[in-house]
Amino acid sequence: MMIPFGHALSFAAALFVLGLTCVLLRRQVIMILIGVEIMLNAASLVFVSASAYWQQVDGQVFVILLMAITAAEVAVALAMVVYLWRRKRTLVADEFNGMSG
Amino acid sequence: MTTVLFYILGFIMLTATLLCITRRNPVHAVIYLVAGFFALALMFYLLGAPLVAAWQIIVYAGAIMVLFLFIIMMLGLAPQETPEGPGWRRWGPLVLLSASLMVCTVLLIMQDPAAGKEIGDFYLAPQAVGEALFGRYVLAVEMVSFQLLFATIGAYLLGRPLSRGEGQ
Amino acid sequence: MSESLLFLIPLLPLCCAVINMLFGMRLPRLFAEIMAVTGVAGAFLLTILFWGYAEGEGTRVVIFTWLNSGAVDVSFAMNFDRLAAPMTLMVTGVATLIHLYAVGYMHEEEDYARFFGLLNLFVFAMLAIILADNLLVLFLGWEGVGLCSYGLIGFWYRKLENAKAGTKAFLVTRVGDVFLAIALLWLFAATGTLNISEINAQAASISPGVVIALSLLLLLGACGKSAQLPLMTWLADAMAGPTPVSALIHAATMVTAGVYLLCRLFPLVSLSAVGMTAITAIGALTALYAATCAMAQREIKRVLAYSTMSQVGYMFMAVGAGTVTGAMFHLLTHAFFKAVLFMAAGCVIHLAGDENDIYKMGGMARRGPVELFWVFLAGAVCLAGLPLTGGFFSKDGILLALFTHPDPAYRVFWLIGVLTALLTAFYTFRLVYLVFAGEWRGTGHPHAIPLQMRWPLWPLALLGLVGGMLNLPALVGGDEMLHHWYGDLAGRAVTASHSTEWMLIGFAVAIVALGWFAAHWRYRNYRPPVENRVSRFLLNGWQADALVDRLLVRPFTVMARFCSSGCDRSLFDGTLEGLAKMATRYSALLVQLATGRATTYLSAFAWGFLVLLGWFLLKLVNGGGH
Amino acid sequence: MNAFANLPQFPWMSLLIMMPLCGALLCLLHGKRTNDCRGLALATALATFGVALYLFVCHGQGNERWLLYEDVNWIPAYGIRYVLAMDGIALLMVLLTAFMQISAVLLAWRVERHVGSFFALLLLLESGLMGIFLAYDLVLFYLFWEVALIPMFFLISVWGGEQRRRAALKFFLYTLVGSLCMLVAIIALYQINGAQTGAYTFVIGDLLKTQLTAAQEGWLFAGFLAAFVVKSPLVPFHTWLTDALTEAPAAGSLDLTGLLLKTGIYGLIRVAFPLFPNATADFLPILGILALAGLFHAAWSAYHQDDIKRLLAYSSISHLGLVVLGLAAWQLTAWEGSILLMVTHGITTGALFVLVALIRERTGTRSMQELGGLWGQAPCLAALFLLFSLASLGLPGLANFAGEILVLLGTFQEHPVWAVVALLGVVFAAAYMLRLVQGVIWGPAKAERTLPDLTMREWLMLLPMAILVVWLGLYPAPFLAPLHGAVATLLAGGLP
Repeated sequence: MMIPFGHALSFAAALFVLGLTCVLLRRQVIMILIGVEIMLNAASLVFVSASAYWQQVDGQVFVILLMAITAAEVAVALAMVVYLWRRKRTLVADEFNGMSG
Repeated sequence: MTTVLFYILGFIMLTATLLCITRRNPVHAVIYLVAGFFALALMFYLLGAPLVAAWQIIVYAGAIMVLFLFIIMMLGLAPQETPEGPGWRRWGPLVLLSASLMVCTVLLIMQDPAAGKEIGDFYLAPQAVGEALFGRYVLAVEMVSFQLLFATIGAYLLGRPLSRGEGQ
Repeated sequence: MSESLLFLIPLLPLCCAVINMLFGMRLPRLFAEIMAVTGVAGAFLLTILFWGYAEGEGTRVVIFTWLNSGAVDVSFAMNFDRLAAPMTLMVTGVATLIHLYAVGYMHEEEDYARFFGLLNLFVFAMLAIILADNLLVLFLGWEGVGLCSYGLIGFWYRKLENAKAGTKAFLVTRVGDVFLAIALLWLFAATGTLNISEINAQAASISPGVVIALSLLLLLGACGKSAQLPLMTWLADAMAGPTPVSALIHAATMVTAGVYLLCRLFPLVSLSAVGMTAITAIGALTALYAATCAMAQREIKRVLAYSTMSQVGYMFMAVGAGTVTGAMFHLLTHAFFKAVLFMAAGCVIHLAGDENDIYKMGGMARRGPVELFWVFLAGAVCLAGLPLTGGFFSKDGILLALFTHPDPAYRVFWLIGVLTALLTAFYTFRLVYLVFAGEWRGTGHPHAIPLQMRWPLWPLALLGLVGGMLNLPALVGGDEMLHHWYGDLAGRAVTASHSTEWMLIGFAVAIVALGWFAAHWRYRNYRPPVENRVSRFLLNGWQADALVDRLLVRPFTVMARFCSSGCDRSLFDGTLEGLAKMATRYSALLVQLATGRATTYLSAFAWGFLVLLGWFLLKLVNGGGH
Repeated sequence: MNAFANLPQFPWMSLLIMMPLCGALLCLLHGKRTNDCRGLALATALATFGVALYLFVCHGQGNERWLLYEDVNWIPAYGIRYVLAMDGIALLMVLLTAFMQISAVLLAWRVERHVGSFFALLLLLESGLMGIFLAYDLVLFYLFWEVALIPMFFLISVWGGEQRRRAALKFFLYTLVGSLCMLVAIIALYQINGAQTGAYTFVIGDLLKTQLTAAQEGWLFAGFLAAFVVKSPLVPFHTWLTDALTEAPAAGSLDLTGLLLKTGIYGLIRVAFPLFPNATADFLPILGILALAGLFHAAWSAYHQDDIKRLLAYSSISHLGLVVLGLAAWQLTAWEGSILLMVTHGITTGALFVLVALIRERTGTRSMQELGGLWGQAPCLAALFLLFSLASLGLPGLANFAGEILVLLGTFQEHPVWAVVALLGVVFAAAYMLRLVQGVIWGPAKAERTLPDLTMREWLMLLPMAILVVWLGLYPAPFLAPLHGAVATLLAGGLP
């Protein structure tokens, strides 16, 4: 396969920025979480391509660990979403401003 | 052949993601995202990581995204989100921000001498990954497993019925 | 008896004082009274018993170490020498009689334990001054006297004026004490010791300038306790205390402390001509000032108070003229007749039904026991300096010493002394006439005078009259006993030709006669007091209190308010609170950034990320691609 | 490895620190049973005092640099050692602490809220104070410095008067800023010394030999000074004290004025002066003038107060001004006087605070406007009030005079003008103390009330203090004796 390393990284960067845009643009908690997932996948792409570039196993190991952690994160995050929904009957992030100074 | 395929998959992935983040209906968004993740899984395969590709489909596209879908449907969120306020005023700067971030990042990546070098042929059998995981990285695996345990407990605690006074 | 038992002299009153203060209220009243009297009487007897130890160089007894640190090594030590012995005898003797008198005077008072405790403590403090071997012990007694006067003047504390008079006495004398303390520190720095005899021995080696400063400081210190000119305002107010206290303060103890101090340190003080002149000048001015004030007073005890001030001024003049004998002689005779006068005045006030104003008395000679008139008269003639009384000889000795002083400037002081003698005779007989002559003008009902208040007057009156025997001048066939007793401590020997002495005596007699005549002419028949500006000025002691109030007290209170409110509250706390308020205000701006919305934080994060990336990019571009 | 191999004797000093600490823990655990807490606290205080007294009697008269020394390796990685050292000065301060603590515990007998915590904090405070007086390792010193700070903060903020929050915060901010400056200086000194010798250590005795440039020395000295001057407190860093003393609960005021203030001055003597001799020499004149300014400022301010407690707070500042003046004179007699004055001031002013608390308990007020005529109502109380007031204004024969006259005698040798000016302050002391006495015990009784006189417990608090006040006034020699060697050493630069 003859792809420059930079191109793989650029794909990852584009994916990351898309995820970031989602996080910033969308107002619903669940969409924000989806944005976070996209960004995590961008990271995975970087790891995998780096693994291939240096011909090492470590990158892939990290991606697998990352997935496990993501699973944990999503479990807690979605539980929180449910909890928030039950408390406020809304998932618009701006409504949760209890930390306002 | 694989090179072209890689680029095609890349663009599919980006398009699907773009569609995902612009959908008003969360269900649609998740569906598009699953499509994007499939493309990503194939890219992983092309980059010599069959095990990761398989898990990407099974864990991510399969389990996690279904979990999202499940929650969305359970809460009945369907097409609820409506843009409020003037559209451009709100997302114009953000799109500009994202665009410039992207440009900066890509420029930075391209500045690096390693960026021009090509990724060679590489294939890592699942066995090798398993050996690494349960050999060198066994401690990390254990830690992650604990994390999963804690997450389970946390999710359980959060999921309990609300006690009186907690709800609005 | 062993000489180490000398310390019993001050210890006896101290022990009685402590016992009375701690347990007095639980003991039978009689026991407390007897203990108070025997404490002082015991000290008196012990002094007689130990008299022999005072001869020669005296006897030094070290009791125990008080302070030792580096070069400082101070012990509780006493020095029973020729100067101290007569003074001790006088103080304990007079105080014994005053205590007896007090038993009678205070027989209706319920808080007797405090009274007798303080009275005994007073005697102890005075004995500490007299017997002190070093300046620090002297200072202990010095302050102790101030404390006791504070407690006793304000004894009837329920009237706030009394408590205030006590506080005033303590404070004003404490101002004097500061000067004494400075002298003490300086003496220690100059000689390396606080022992009085060592200081006197080393006095000649101190540089003259320092000696001048030291003698002036000692003078100011003495002024405080002896109520001399700048620091005299407390004495007249001190009359607020019970009469035995006035007697004790004025006759035996407190006011004579200053004179005694100057006599103690005479070898040092006499080295400085400036200091000696200053002492004489202060004495002369005070004598005149107090005599003028005494002429206009209306309260019997205030007249006596000013007369005390005036007589102590004479003693200062004696010290200034260089004759310790003269000062001590007058001190002793004055102690006798002033004690009589005060105690008799107490009886008079009792008879007049607690009336103090002499214009509301009169006819006392017939109203009370007849002996009262005679003892009062005995005291009065001594005070006025009627020939052949004790007061006459002692005062005459001082005037002679002033007149014969080699420095011609002392003639001026002599003149002031003579003028004061004239005024003294006048106001003394004014008092006698207003109180005892004429008809009763008062309204009060007389109290009975108990026996204990009567008979202590007799020995004192007798002593006052014959007190001249102590130091009868050679001119009239005397042997100058006191002068010979003091020996090398006596200061300058006063010598004059017989004709000069006779002339002065004649002059003095004429002066006294003139004063008496004037009083006789003016007050033989009662006339109501004249109210004019001069009399009011004199009545208020030349407005000294108002002056002190304006010059010292008011600036002090203003400063106090400034420090407390101006500095602390406004400046220090205000600055800090201003800082705190500023911080709060600026933090309010920052708080607006914390909207509490996750999206705001995230976009801020993204913008920051962009800036970071942009910066990296810029660095790459500038750094030439790497 | 036997950690106790280099301990020649029983660790008495650790015992002094640990006993109150254990007592505090037990009090905390038994917080519900209030009577047990009281008894426990009293027993702890008494036992600590017993140990201190034993040390004073049996170890007080040695001639060595240290009467006792304990040295254990604590955190070797950073060269932090557990070093306790006791010289004559520390011995006196320890004895004073243990003595005052008994009164503090007895005074706290009537506390109603959170009894266990109150006693625990009180004992923790004692432990911290003991540590400050004994620590000879800078980290340990700093640790105890903060340990003493925190209980006092809670004592004020929980059990204090109406303005307690404000006072506690002020106290905390002032002292914390000071001590943080000290922490920075400690670390800097550690680094400088370590770089020079290669052996990183916090032990004061080893740090004495550090070579410092003038600028370094000045800055480091300033860091330590910030902590000590605020705690002492010198004008103009004193306003926290008046608020804190006024608002603190009675036992807290007692400890604050009697002990905690002394830590600042003790820090100067034990840490700042020996470590930075050159900077000290430059700073002494300023210190003397600050002390004089404080003496007068506080005396004046005291005269203007109506609240008795606030008046006493200012009188404390004034007295401590004299103490610092003695130190600034840098003379043996003056130093011994200063240290003696610290002790006597602790007792007299402490006793006055106790009495004010008792008066407040009985009459419900601390305002001189509303008080008066106490002598007729509670004569024993009034008599003791008079006694301690007289001691406080420096009457010869009572405790404070002994210290004051030594300070003045010593100061006069070096700086006659300072001594003379300070003497004027003595008159001021008389002015405000007599005003206090006049306002409280003389005059007509303001309200018709019968006040109970002293109870047994109150006699137990005050009688030892009264006896000590007279004893120290007449025969301070036993308390001066342990000082001679220690002060001479410190004046020579801290090295024997």
